[in-house]
Amino acid sequence: MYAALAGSGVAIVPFSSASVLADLEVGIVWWGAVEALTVVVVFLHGWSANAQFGLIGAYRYVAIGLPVMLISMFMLIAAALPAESLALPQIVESQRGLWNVIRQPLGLPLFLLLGLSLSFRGPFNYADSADIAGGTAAEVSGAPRLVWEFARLAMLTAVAAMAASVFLGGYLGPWLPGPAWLVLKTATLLLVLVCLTEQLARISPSRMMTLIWTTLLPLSFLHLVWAGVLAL
Amino acid sequence: MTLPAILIVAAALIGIGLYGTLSQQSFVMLMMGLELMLNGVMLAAVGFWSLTAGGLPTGQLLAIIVMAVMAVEMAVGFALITAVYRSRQADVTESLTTLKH
Amino acid sequence: MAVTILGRLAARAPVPVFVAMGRDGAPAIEHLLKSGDIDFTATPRHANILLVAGRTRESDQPYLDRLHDQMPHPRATFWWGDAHSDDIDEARRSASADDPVAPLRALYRKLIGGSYASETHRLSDEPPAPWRGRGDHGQGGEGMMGGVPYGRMMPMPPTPDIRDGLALDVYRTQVGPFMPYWPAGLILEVTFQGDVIQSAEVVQPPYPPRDIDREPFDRLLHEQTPLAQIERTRATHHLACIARVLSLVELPTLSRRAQIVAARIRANETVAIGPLRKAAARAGLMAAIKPGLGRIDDDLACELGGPVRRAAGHVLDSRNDDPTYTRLGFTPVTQKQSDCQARVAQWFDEAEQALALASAAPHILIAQGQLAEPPWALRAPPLDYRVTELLPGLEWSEALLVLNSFDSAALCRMAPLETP
Amino acid sequence: MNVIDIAFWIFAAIAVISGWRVFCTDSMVRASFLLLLSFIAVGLIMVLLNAPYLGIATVFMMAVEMMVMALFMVMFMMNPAGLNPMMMVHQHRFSIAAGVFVFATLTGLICVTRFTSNPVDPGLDSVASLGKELLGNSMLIFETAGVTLLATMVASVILSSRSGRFGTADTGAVPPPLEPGGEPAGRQPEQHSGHAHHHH
Repeated sequence: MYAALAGSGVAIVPFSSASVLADLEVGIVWWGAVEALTVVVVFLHGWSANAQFGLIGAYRYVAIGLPVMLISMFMLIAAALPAESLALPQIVESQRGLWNVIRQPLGLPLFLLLGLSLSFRGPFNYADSADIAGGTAAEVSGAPRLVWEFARLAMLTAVAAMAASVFLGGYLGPWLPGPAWLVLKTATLLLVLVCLTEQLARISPSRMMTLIWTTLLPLSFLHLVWAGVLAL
Repeated sequence: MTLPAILIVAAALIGIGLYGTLSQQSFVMLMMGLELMLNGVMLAAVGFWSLTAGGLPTGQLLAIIVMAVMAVEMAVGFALITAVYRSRQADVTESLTTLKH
Repeated sequence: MAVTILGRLAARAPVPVFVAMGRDGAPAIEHLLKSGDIDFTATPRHANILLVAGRTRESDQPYLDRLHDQMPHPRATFWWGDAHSDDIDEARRSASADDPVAPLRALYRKLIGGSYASETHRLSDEPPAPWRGRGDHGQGGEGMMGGVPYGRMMPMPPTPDIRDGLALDVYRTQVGPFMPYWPAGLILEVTFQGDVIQSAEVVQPPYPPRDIDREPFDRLLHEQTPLAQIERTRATHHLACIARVLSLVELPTLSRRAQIVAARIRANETVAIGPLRKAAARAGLMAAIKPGLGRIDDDLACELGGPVRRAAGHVLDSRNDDPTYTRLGFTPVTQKQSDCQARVAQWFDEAEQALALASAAPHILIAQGQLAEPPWALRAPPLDYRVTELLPGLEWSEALLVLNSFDSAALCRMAPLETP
Repeated sequence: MNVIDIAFWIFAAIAVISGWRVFCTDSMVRASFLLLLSFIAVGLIMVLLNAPYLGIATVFMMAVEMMVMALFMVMFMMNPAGLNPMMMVHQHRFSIAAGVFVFATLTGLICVTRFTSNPVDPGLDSVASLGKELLGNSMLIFETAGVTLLATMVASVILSSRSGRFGTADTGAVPPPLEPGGEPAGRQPEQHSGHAHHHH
C-alpha cells in the first residue's frame, strides 16, 4: 500500500510541458493527501505487528510525521502563490522566469527535511531505527520486508521528484529536453537526501518534537508570509 | 449518477451514523457516529451543488463549512473526553450518571 | 532453473547474521566487521544465522530458543567460542581463536543451496495466557475487557502517572539479554507508559567485562607488561563503547568505522582517532545527546572509578603516580558535568591520550604490580545504587543511551543479581 | 451505465459497507480506519461530481483526523487491538429502530420530490470559482469560520490541560468553603470512582 502511495505521489509530477500522468488541477492537495495516508499506512504497519517495539516505532513516527506534514503543506502553498493555481504543471510553468528555490530560499531545505521524515531515513528514522530493534519492520521478513524497503525508496524518489518540480523548475532547462532535466534534478536531490541520511545524528523524539513545533513551524509561517508578500 | 441515488447513499450514511451514535457506549465510538452523519450531510450538499445548483459557488462554500464543523466537533469532543477521563477515570457513557438523578 | 539462479545470487549476498552477544564475544564481531560481507541485522526475523558469540549462561537458554524460533527458514545457529554443548557437529561450531567469517559464509551457502536442513522449532507455540472470556461472544471475564455487563469497565492503572496526571494503561515487559546495542546479558523488567519508562528492575545482571580487555591488566599483576599494550587495550575498550553510542544515535557508518579502527589498534597498527572524532562532532553526536541526561552525583562517580569518575571532574588516576608515566608527561584528562555527554567525551579524550602514550613509548616495560586500578577489573564489590533508578521518566531511546554510557564493569556493579 | 456510474456505485457500496462495519468490529483502531475508508470513498464520489478540491480535501483532512482518532482510541479505550471480542452496546434495539426509521423517511422523501436537474457544466473550473467565492462576496463567512476554529483550539487546550487557574483539573469541582479555608459548603457529592454502581 505504501508503494502504491509513493507511486501516486510520483504520478502528479509533470514530466514535460505536455505530458503529465495525472493532470489534476489540485495537485498540491493530492500530495497532501498522499502524505497523510503515508502516515496512516506506516502506523498500521507498526501497529499490526502486535509487538511492543513495533508499536513504539509506529507511535514515534506519527508523533513526528503530523507536524512535519503541516510544514510541507505551508511550503507547497507558498510555492503555489506565484503560480496562482494548485496544479503542478502551472507551478512549473510559473518558474520559467525564476526558479522557486531562488525566490523562496527556505522552501527547499524544509521540504527535504520532510522527505527524510516521510521515508524515515537518517536523522528522522523514528519508525524503523535500530534502538527499537527494527521498529515497525521488526516482525517482518522475506517478501513483505522486501516490498517495505522498496516502498521506502520509492517514497524517497517521489519526494525528490516533487521537490525538483516545485522548487527547481521541474522540466525547465536550456539545452536538454524536458524529462532529462527532471531526471537530472531528481537525481541530484536524491544524492543530497542520501548524504543527509548518513551525516546527521538523530535526537530523541521529545526534543525533536519541541524543535519542530517551536522553531520549524514558525519558520514555515514566515516563509509563507514572505512568499505572499513577494507574490502580491 | 442521478441525484436520488446520491441522496439515498447519503441517507444510508446518516442512518448508520445515528445507529452508531445511539448504540455505542464509549465516547470515542459515539463521536465516530457523529462524524459519519456529518459525512452523509456533506455528500448530500455536494450532490445538490453539482446536480441541481449548477455549480453555484456558494454550494462549495457550504461543503467547506460542513468540513469546518466536523473539525470543530471532533476537537471539542476529544477535549471533553480528556477532561472527563482526567477527573473521573471514566470513558464509558454508563458511568456519567450525575445528570440522571 | 530460475530458482537455482536466484539461489546462487542469494548465496553471494552478504550473510544476514543476528548476533547473540555472549560473554567476551566482541573479538568475533571485530573479525566479522573487518571482513565486510557479514550483514548484522537488528532483529532475528531479518537473519538466517543466529551467531552465539562467546559463552552464554545456562539461564539464557530459553531466550536463545525464543530467538531461534523467530528466525525465518532456512536457518541455522552458529556457536562461536567454547560452546558448552559439544554435541553440535563441526559445521556449526568454531573455536574462539580463529576467524568465524569463512565457516559462516560456507554455512550460509549450504543453507541457501538447500544441502543443509533448516532447524526445526524448539518451542511449541500455543499462547502463553489461557483465554478467560465469559460473555456469550467470548468476551468479558475478570481482568479481560469486554463491555458493560461482562468485563472490567475501566482500565485501572496500578501506578499513578508521572507526567501529566492522565493515568493511562501501563505495560510491563521484560527486555531481553540479546538485543542489539543492549548491554550483553542484562535483563530488565520494565514498566512502560507509551515509550516512557515508569519503573524498571534488574532480572539478570549483565555479563562481566570482556576478558580480552582485562588480559594485559591481569598479566601486569604477576609479571612485566609493555606499556603500549596496556594503553592499546584501554583505547580499544573505549572505542567499542563509543561505537555503540554512535549506532544508537543513528550513525551506523561512523560506528562501523569506530569498530574497524578499534580492530586495527588491537592489531598494533598506528591509527589516528582525530578524523573519526571530527566526523562524529560534525554529525552532531554531542548535540544529539541531551545535556544533563543520565547525570550521576559525585560520590557515586567516585565509587565507580575509572572513566566515569574522571568524567565527573575528579583528577584521580593511578597512572599519575607511576614514574614511567610522569616521564612521558601524562596529565589525567577530565570533564566537568558527569552526564552521558561528558562520559562519551571522556572516552574520546582517553582513547586519543592512550594512543599518544602508546606511540610515544613503544618498548618501555612497566614494573610488576604497579597499576592496580584498572577500572574494568571486576574486583570491586557491587554498590547499593541501582542503574534502574536512573531510568524512570526517560524515553526509551534516551534510556538506551544512558545504559550504554557506562562501561560494562560500572554496569555490573550497578546492576547486581537481585535476590528476589 | 458508463464508467462514471460504475465507479460511483462501487464507491457508494464501499462507503456504506465500511460505515456499517465501523460499528460492529471489535477493535477500536480497526473501526477508525474503516471510517477513514468510507470517508475516502465519499471523497472520491465528490471528485466524480466535478468537485475535485472538496473531494481530495476531505480525504486529506479525514486521514489526519482518523489518525488522531486512532491515537485517542488506543489511549482511552480498553482493548484497541481487538484481541478480545467486545459487545459494547446499550439500548441496542432502540437505536436500530431509530436508524432504520430515519433512513426510511429520507428515502421516501427523496423518491417523492422532483428535483430540478441543472447539472454543472464540466468545463467549470470549480477550484477557481471556489477561490473567487472565498475571497469574494462571502469573505465574511470565512472570517467567522476562521475565528471559530481559533476559539475551538483555545477551548480544547483549556479543557484538556491539567493545570487550571484553580488548581489541577483532577481535583474535581469542589464548592468554595463558607469561611475562607474551611470545609467546602453544601452537600458532599458521595465519592464514587468511575465504577458507577448501576442503581437505575
